[in-house]
Amino acid sequence: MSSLAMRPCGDFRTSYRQDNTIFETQTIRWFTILAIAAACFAPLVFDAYYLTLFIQVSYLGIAALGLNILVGFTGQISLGHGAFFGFGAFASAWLNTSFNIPVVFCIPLAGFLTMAVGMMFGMPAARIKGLYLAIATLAAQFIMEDFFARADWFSGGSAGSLAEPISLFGFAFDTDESFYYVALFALVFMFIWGCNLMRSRDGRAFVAVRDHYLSAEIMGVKLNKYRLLSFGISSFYSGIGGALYAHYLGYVSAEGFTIFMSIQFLAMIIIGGLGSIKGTMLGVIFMVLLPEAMESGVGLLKETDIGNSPMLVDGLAYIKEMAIGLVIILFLIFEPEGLAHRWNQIKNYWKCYPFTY
Amino acid sequence: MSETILQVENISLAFGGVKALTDVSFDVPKGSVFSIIGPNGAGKTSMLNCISGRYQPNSGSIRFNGINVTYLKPNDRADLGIGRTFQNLALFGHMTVLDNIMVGRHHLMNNNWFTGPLYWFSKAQKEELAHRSEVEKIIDFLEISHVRKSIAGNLSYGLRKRVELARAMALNPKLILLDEPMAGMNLEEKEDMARYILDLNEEFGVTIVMIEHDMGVVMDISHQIMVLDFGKKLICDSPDKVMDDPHVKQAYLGLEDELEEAC
Amino acid sequence: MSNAAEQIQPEEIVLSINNIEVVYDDVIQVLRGVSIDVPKGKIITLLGPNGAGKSTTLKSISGLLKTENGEVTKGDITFLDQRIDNTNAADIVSAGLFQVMEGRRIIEDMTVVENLRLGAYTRNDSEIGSDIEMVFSYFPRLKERTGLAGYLSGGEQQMLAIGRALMARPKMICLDEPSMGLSPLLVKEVFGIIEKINREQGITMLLVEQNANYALKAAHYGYIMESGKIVLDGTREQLLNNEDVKEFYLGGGNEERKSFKNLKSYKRRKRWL
Amino acid sequence: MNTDLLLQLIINGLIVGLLYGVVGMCFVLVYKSTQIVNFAQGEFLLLGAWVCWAFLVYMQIPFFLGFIFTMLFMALFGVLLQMIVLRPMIGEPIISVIMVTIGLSIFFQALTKWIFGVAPQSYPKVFEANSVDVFGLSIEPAYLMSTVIALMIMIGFYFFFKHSKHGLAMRATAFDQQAAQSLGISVKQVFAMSWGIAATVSATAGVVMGMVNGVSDSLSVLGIKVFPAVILGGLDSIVGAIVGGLTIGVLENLAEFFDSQYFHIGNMYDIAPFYVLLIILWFKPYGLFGTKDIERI
Amino acid sequence: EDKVFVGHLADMSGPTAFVGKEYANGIRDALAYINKNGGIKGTGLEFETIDYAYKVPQAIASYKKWKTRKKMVAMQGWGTADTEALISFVSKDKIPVFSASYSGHLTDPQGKNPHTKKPAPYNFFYGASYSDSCRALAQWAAKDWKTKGGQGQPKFTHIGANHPFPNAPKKACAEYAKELGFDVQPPVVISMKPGDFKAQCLSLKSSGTNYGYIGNLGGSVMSLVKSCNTVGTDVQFMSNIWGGDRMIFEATGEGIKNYIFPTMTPFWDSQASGMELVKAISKMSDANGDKLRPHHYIRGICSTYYMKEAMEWAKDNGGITGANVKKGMYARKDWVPVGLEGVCLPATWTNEDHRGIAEVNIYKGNYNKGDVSIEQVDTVSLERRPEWLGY
Ligand SMILES: Nc1ncnc2c1ncn2[C@@H]1O[C@H](COP(=O)(O)OP(=O)(O)OP(=O)(O)O)[C@@H](O)[C@H]1O
Ligand SMILES: Nc1ncnc2c1ncn2[C@@H]1O[C@H](COP(=O)(O)OP(=O)(O)OP(=O)(O)O)[C@@H](O)[C@H]1O
Ligand SMILES: CC(C)C[C@H](N)C(=O)O
Ligand SMILES: [Mg+2]
Ligand SMILES: [Mg+2]
Repeated sequence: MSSLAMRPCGDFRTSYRQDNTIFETQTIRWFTILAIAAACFAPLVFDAYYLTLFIQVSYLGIAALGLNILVGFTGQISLGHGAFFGFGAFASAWLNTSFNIPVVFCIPLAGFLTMAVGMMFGMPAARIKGLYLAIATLAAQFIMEDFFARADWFSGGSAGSLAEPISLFGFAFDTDESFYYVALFALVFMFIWGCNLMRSRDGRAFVAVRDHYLSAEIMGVKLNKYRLLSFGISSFYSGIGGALYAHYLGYVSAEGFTIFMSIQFLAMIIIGGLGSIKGTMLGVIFMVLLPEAMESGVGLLKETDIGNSPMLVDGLAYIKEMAIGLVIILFLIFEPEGLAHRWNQIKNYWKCYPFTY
Repeated sequence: MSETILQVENISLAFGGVKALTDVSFDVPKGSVFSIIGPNGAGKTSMLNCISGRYQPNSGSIRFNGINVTYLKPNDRADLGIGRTFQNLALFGHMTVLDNIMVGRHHLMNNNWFTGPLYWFSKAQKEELAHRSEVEKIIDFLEISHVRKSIAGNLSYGLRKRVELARAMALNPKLILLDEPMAGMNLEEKEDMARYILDLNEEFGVTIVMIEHDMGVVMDISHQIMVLDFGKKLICDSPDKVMDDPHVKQAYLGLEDELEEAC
Repeated sequence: MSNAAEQIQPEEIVLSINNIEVVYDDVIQVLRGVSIDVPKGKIITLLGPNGAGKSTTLKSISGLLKTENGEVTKGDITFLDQRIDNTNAADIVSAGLFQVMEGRRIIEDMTVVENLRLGAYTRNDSEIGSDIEMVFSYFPRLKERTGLAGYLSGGEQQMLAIGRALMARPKMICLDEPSMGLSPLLVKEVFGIIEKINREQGITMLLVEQNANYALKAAHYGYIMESGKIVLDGTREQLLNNEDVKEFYLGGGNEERKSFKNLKSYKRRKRWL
Repeated sequence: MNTDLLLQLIINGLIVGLLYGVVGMCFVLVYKSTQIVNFAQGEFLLLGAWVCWAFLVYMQIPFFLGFIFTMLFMALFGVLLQMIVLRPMIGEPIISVIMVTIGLSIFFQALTKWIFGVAPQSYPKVFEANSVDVFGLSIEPAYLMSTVIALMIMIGFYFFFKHSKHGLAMRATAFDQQAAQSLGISVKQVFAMSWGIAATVSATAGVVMGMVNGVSDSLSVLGIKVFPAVILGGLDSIVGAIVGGLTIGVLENLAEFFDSQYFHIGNMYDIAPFYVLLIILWFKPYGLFGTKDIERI
Repeated sequence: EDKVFVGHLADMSGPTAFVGKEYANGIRDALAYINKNGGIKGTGLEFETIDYAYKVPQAIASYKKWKTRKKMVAMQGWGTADTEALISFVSKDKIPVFSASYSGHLTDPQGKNPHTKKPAPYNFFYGASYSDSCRALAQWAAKDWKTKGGQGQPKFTHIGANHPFPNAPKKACAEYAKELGFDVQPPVVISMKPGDFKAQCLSLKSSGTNYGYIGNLGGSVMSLVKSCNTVGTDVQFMSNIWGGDRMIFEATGEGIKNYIFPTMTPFWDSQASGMELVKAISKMSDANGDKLRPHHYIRGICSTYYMKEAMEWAKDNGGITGANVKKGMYARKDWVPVGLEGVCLPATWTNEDHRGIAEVNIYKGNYNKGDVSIEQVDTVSLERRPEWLGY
């Protein structure tokens, strides 16, 4: 049987090829493809608010995916991802304005530039491990933040720098509707890139390094190469994400690429599920929608007269923030392994009900 | 099996005060089964670590197929064809058994972070599948196909040892180092394991260096036995000669009658 | 099913496992109704192939299942007449039941002595010092190793693990494959010590082993487990003379012990049920 | 070259560095027993500072009394926090627990803003002298207090971990929770204890900071500012935390010196320590005093 | 009846909440008041305040929501972060934004000045740019130096974090100070967060700075003053508009002496005729009117009222649309919103010059034993040099 209608209970596959696919079954594959196709019509249905949220999901998602490759798959925590994201943004704007390279090329180029920088700051990974490494990347965060603020030639310093909208054959993607497609394409592309990476040689090497680097080395994996490479790849992702961000806003200012952004990224992948690609996406969506949800929640409160009682009026802002913190905590208490884990458990539950075979 | 595949010359290794190895030399003939025995803490594992590159000896040299590998990185030795298993399991706990073994193929594949993701458009897919079928052969050989997809960390001890052997085989090495492959197995499973090792040696022609405490196994399947004690080589000879050696008896085996029980 | 009770009539049962089932991750069922009785002051051994569920059984006794999100879903375990299934590990240790886990699990970044002192965590009397000496008298070689325990060799670590158990002065010890990775001499030594401890201090022992020869010699009574079920149990003599046990666990049934060298590459697999 | 400026800066560095050290010790404490890096450290500190401030300003009670109360309050706070929030996380992946502490920091950041407002506040005068003179550098008296406290805490911690059985238990738990449980160690108690202590100690640091620079929501950055110090000393070394703190403190000031006197790059005070951190880590991957983990197979 | 929507982005819980909250209250009350009293010539004024906590993504999302769902015609913004993130959106969507980010480069709507990276035709703010107020302070300092009879070249130093907001006036102000004959010292960097700044104070001391311009706000200013007191410097501190208000004096307490800062509005206790309206507006959120509002609050009101009158103009000239509101801002010269005489300074915006105000009031504050005394020391009116446009 070549295509399975339902989730298989046991191995019914007949070729390794089938066994290696990204999707468990044909149905899931078609489903995904349909979903993406449907997504192409979103601008007809949704207004700019939803689109902008999606676009956020896209550029943050791409960066987060990179972080997950570093943290989740290779086991190297990074607290500097926000800065790399920022670097990508500035780099792309800089390439475009000072060498007037067309934006479409600037974005991947920015990705590679960020990759280089990322590997530079990743070099300690050759010797440092675990939380020590995490803090070393924290250094990267602060050093680069400082750089943004002072390097007028690169980032425009306090005035910020300008980023032309993406344009192809004279058509400029400068509205939410049009940029939406750029975002969608980029997301799908990087997503598939990630999936394939993880089911091919180097992806496995990353995980091996994470799980047991000593035996990995004895099994023929060049430790330092892969430690560094994962920094490179993750920065590449964040660079791309940042570049998209820049050309969406059309303007980059040195503010905002702070340690808190880096922590945000961490939150996304941990909540989504470390070492899970689809988990990353779930996590990003969660973290993007959370404040919006809270906002509208507060909005509702404002309607009621409790919401307008004086001490609350000032309180609301903080209540919102507290709620965000609280949700994260509760979430992790009930879902410590992240959304992806729960997803798989449900899957297994049905797959294996009532026992394993 | 005249020519030697592994030449170890006057290896010494010390950790601070502890002398793990002092001036150990031995040759392993190609295609043979070579066993290292000795009391706990004698330095057997340290010896393997020197050969596979985990430790670098303070002095002495190790030649593999005539190449001096004493100071090579572990992964380069893997490329040359040295595989090993570990005494305290060292599997990739969160990977599936399949992926664990696929990692063994790492140095034989050459898709990378760029061509790999271009899966369908580069050779990556073909390569992956080719190696996958190699791996499946190993899986069938070691009869672990039923756990192919389960997470290595959750397997029971004995199974994990078997998966480790599979991973080492996946390197398709010329020399395999086994650190107590039969620890924690009951007789039946030891017999299976012995069979695998023999087939590996006889059919695939892989040279085997094995640390094992079960004298029964060691006596039966090894061509040569080296005895270490407190980091020094006591004797290195054919099984029965080693058996009769008085030092070995009292340093390692204890007296005759108990030897019988031991196996 | 277990006729241990009649076998060893007079003694009281310290630990009794009554038809338990264990499930990991809510889906993977490992134990399918296991019952074991451990009479006071005796050594009971539990044999079985890999993956049979021996370690799982011990973990469910010592309350460590939770840490691997496994759970006793059916049946009950009583230690000294109190239910201990699914209670947390610390209390069980204080109650006097100590487990030496599979693979030693010593605290590698502490010294030998610190590890031993940890063993005595649940105690707060003044004799800890003397007990450490007692352990050293059982395992002299540990005394020399002053560095971090992580750098001990496999065997040394195993000794440390057993010694650490003694430090708790438990009423009962569960040993998971104590002979694993020990040289013949030491295996003998360790089993000697186990019997010695059992004799001198009257500590009850539940012994999971692969080395059936020694285990059965040391034990008074034995169980054999396969794929989550007890398939056979009996006194030392009964088991030693059982044909299947001879063939699959002791080696050398009626005919002479066959060499590992010339096994036919297909081997008959006898399975109960 | 302006030597007495240099001297003053170095002294200043030592004095401020010691405070970093104290906060650093709290990281170490939590880390040693739980393997968790506590991102809410800064908020603990902030909370301590505010609570003490409230005692002094609203209740008008004498400083040292208020100080004691604050410590008690924070100890209780730490234990409760562990019981309610962190206990369920026992045995879960470390990284998730770290994430929880991030959640906590967001939560308490907002909570303190709500309760105590966003405006900075000053402590009422505690010591008569506005400043005392140390080797020609005039510093706030509060720092002398903090120095004493720091030393006491440091010695206390040292013996606790080396010799008390609870100290051992903490280390064991950190190394292998399952094994620790099998030894009869109650992981819950161990954690509760360490969080309690951590909260208390960081509160003292908060109070000192408050007395010197006043309290305001962003005081909590100290929580992140001491990361380099902790790492420099070695995550699991009490002594290391102090040394790291002092080192960073001095580094900052040296950077300021050379920057203001010669280079005029600007912002070296904040950034230079990180460069140095990278360099030091390169040569000592486990910091100056951190124990390297065992790499055996 | 017809309605128009105005969005209001505020930071009430984020890093700049210290001042952000007051400024936001001003706007919020003003909008509510306008709404209650006839709106824009009868057109209802609908508005929503969103606390984006200085986080760019939230700012963008809110903006998009308002633009598409509420047909927003104008927006009241806050800081650098949100303002600059939205620059290109608003100019595309033709939605005038009135913000509190006084960065000079926002005042050059047509990018006449080569310094200007990106012209911001739809960005307005009420007040002098960071650069201009710094220049004003420099002028005052020069005068002060003479009157004090200081000898030789006075030394001027920029003190602030390495962030866009404090950095904004750095270069421009330094150049002007040099021109005025100051000996400009290399800037001293202190972080935006409070901390122990004795080190920086020591270098201020050693460099012998006479006049220090503070680019930061809130807690870090307080820490700076305290630290410098301990060390014992005699620097004349002059802060940017966010760094000087009653709150700072109360917070810092003893030891903040002769602290100089600019404002664009009078203080709460002023007798100006316009204060009637301000107090009335204040009652919107403080019924029995006993709150003392800092000048940021009042500036918020001004910002709102200029927008209001521009909207009124727009209503009479082809309907309230973003584009018309923008035109409305250009309609008059030296105008003050009705009812706010003596509160908001006469301002002029033209379509190539968004420097609304060229006049800066400079105050000196002191704290002695619990009460804060603030007196005006000078009013500086700057010439509108073309090369200062957007710089
Ligand atoms: N990395 C290390 N650091 C310090 N000492 C070490 C290290 N590795 C091994 N040792 C010491 O060297 C000696 C030999 O250790 P090794 O593991 O080689 O013994 P072994 O022969 O494998 O014993 P076993 O049969 O129990 O495994 C032991 O005393 C051990 O304490
Ligand atoms: N944490 C876990 N999660 C899921 N399955 C597990 C887990 N631990 C053990 N198992 C499964 O339970 C079964 C029994 O494991 P167990 O370790 O008890 O076997 P064992 O009898 O101890 O084998 P060995 O003699 O090799 O140690 C095995 O099939 C194993 O795959
Ligand atoms: C910092 C705040 C006072 C607002 C300021 N205009 C800024 O640049 O953000
Ligand atoms: Mg060994
Ligand atoms: Mg087991």
